[in-house]
Amino acid sequence: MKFHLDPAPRLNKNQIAKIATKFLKNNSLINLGIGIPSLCAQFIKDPTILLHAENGVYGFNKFASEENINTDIMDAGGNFLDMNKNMVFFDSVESFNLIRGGHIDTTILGAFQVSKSGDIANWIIPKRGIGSIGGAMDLCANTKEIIVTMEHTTKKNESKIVDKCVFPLTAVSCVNKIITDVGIFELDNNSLLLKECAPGWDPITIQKITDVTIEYDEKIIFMDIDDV
Amino acid sequence: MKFHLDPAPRLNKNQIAKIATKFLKNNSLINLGIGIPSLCAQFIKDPTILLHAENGVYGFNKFASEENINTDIMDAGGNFLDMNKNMVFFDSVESFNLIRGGHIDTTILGAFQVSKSGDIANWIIPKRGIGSIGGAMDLCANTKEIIVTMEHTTKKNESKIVDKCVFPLTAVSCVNKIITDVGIFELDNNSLLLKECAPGWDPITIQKITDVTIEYDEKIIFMDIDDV
Amino acid sequence: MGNQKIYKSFDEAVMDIRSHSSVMIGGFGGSGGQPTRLMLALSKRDIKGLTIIGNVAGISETTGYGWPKNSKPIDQGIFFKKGIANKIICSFPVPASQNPKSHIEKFWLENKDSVEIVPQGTLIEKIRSAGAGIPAFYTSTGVGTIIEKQKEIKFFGKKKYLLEHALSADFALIRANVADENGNLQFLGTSRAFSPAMATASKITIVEVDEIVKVGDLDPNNIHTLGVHINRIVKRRKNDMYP
Amino acid sequence: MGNQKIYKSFDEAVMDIRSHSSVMIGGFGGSGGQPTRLMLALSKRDIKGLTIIGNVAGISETTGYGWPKNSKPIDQGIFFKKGIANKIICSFPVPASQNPKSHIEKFWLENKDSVEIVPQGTLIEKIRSAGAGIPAFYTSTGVGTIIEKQKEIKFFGKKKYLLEHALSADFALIRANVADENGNLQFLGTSRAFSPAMATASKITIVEVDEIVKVGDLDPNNIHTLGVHINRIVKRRKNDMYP
Repeated sequence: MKFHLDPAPRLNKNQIAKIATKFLKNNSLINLGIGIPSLCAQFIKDPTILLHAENGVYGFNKFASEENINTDIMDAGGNFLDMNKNMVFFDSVESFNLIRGGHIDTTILGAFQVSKSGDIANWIIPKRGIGSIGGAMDLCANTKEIIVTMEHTTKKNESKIVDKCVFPLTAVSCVNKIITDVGIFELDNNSLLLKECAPGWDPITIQKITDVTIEYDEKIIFMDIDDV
Repeated sequence: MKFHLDPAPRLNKNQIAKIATKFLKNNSLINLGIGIPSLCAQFIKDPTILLHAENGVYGFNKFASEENINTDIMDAGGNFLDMNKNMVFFDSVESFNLIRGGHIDTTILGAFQVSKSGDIANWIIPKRGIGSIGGAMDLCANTKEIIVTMEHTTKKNESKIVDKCVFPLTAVSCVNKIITDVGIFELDNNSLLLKECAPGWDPITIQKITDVTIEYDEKIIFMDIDDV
Repeated sequence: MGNQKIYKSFDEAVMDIRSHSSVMIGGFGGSGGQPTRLMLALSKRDIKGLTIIGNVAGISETTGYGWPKNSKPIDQGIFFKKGIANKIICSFPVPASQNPKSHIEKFWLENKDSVEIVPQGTLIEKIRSAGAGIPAFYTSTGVGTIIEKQKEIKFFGKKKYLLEHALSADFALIRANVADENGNLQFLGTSRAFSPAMATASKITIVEVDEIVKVGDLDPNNIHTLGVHINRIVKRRKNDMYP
Repeated sequence: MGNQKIYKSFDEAVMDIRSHSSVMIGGFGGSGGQPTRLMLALSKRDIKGLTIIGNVAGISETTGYGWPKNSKPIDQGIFFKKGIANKIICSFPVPASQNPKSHIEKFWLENKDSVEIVPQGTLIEKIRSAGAGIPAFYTSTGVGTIIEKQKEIKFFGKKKYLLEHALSADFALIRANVADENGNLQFLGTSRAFSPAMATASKITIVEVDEIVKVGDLDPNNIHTLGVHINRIVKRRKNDMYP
């Protein structure tokens, strides 16, 4: 996605996903949403990081090849998984005890909109139909840390970081970090802090495509093209 | 226990237990309390009746001999059990889901007092100390059918079937049937119905040692000495 | 117990499911944990007005969700296609990409009350609560969202929670890997999902399995669903057309 | 994960349990599921004011409950005997026969608030709720009894229920049969009891096991407690004096 105001190419989905993984901690239990977040798995090299899926598994690391499918081993996105020795299985009650009980350290998921107060809308665009909540409300309301990965703007170039979400909410005041195709943001105390700019981008060009006032300080990082 | 008014010997504990078992249904899940109820196990011959213990097992049928003890296989009374193929193990959460969820068909337990409205007191005699609830409140509040087995009177010859329990309650309005050493009673709509008299006993002699008015009809059964 | 719980056919096992019954469908969504043959048998019944309770509700037929490539996905949409259901309680009824429309979406367009969406963790806990004798519990899931509407709210400390009620059903159709003749079940992998909780929360639970073994053949320490919750067992034929 | 969770000694594993901590003790009561060696290690610490949470609380030493004949029973009374605990939350603190008095009863005679009795099913569900992120739930257990005092009451239909709150702890000491290096646990028989729920409800869970195996050696379908809940593992020596 490139618009005439863009000073440089925006990051692609894999780049966004790769950046998100650098914030994951040792010995943590992680839930990855569908879309960009699911691309994170391939960049996680720390064997102490365990991936959790709502349907009752953690410890998986890759999809099964088509000739090696076991329909009893799937992730929450409906993708069949390869077995590895870290994997364990459990039922949905226990899976959501992990989520609701605060045992998931970080959830990375996509969003239609995120507000500066950390509200997230990611389950329905009303004019498109019924909508699907799945595990998103449980994850957003109960995970210790929420990282949103998304494109910075819609196809119509509207800011997805907003003062107040227009779409129905998934949860309130829960997002800690937003990683978009132009930068890395932290949400803190109703402020949008720009921490890193994508290669070729700077706070002023990012502000131009963002509906919320961006704050930043002298420690702001300008990503190098070789790092992404 | 025999008093000068007794027209005949009272039933012993094994006889009370044996009588209780005749009310158990096919394919039912049963919890037996400590004391007289625990004696019921030996009289249950129907293999479709499964015995449940709070600590996480059902399907057991006998205690282990001393030379054959496995400390990982115990009932809730602290008795070690022999394995058999019907036995399954689970944790306390699932064990009390069975109880609280109404999956136990019948609980047989002892009592200090039972009131004519079906209240039961069986966990504490305050002057004796702290008291112990264990699983009794859960069982009494949630089992489909409660059968109390007990001696009809205390050592001081006081009626244990009372208008209103003096001791702190275990649960209210839950007892369906009382089997004592002098007869079989049903509690229904605040009435104490005498259904069967122990050998040599009759409604009038039973009423003399009972603080609640006894009702009975022409279908009342006088147990034969050979049946108990 | 002998084998009184074992039924010879899927049709026979679902024969007494009447109009307007509520029916839980086990698994998560996708082919693995889905009781596909029991669903097909039920879909042939001449009844109406079923309420279906299941997690991922009807997206496999249109998107292939959770089915191997080159298979013919069947999902809970079948009950709406056949016109025997008029209500579904689920967490994920539509795919991320909206076309083509599923049978459930088509039904919903004409009957907006026919789909009740519940957050997945709340849905499974409502079902678990029904089986566990808990009439209601509090959760923070859904606070500040459309889910909060008409719910009782309570603060514990400074945090806000919603009161959610138990959800039971007349029947549960589930799939497991193996049953013994007492109905004790074991599942494989992620095919367990909603099934164990549903088995505790319904009046009659019917299970389709790949294998039936003698009592005592399963490790008593590793029973995933206790036999007391299972009423009927039907064995799947090897190598039929569904995974 | 390697073996970073594995501790060499019971003493080392409980070294950071401070005065006034709350400590859950796993199992049911009796020797089978009890973390006897962790309890002995903790009882030697020079601390005070512990709150102990456990089911059958202190009757084994006086009655032999759940211990083989000719063994020397140890129970949760040890913390009161050593003077390091001043509160216990449990369901069954005294034996049916009251003599001789246990250490917990002796303490209770002087400190009537030191023993809080909770119905067993409510106690395990309170602990389970803490691990499951549920701040409170309703139950009919205890309605019309002393347990109802000062509890919030709510009717569902015509039936009366009590509101019960989640119960968490700083530490849980549990016993399992086998752990893998990731902390995944399997229990045997009735020794499971309160331990899996306690592992989810405490900040730090420490397990004593008979055996430690490599990751991948346990059947991934039959893990009773997930490794993410386990912080420290200590292996019991074979043939020591306790069962």
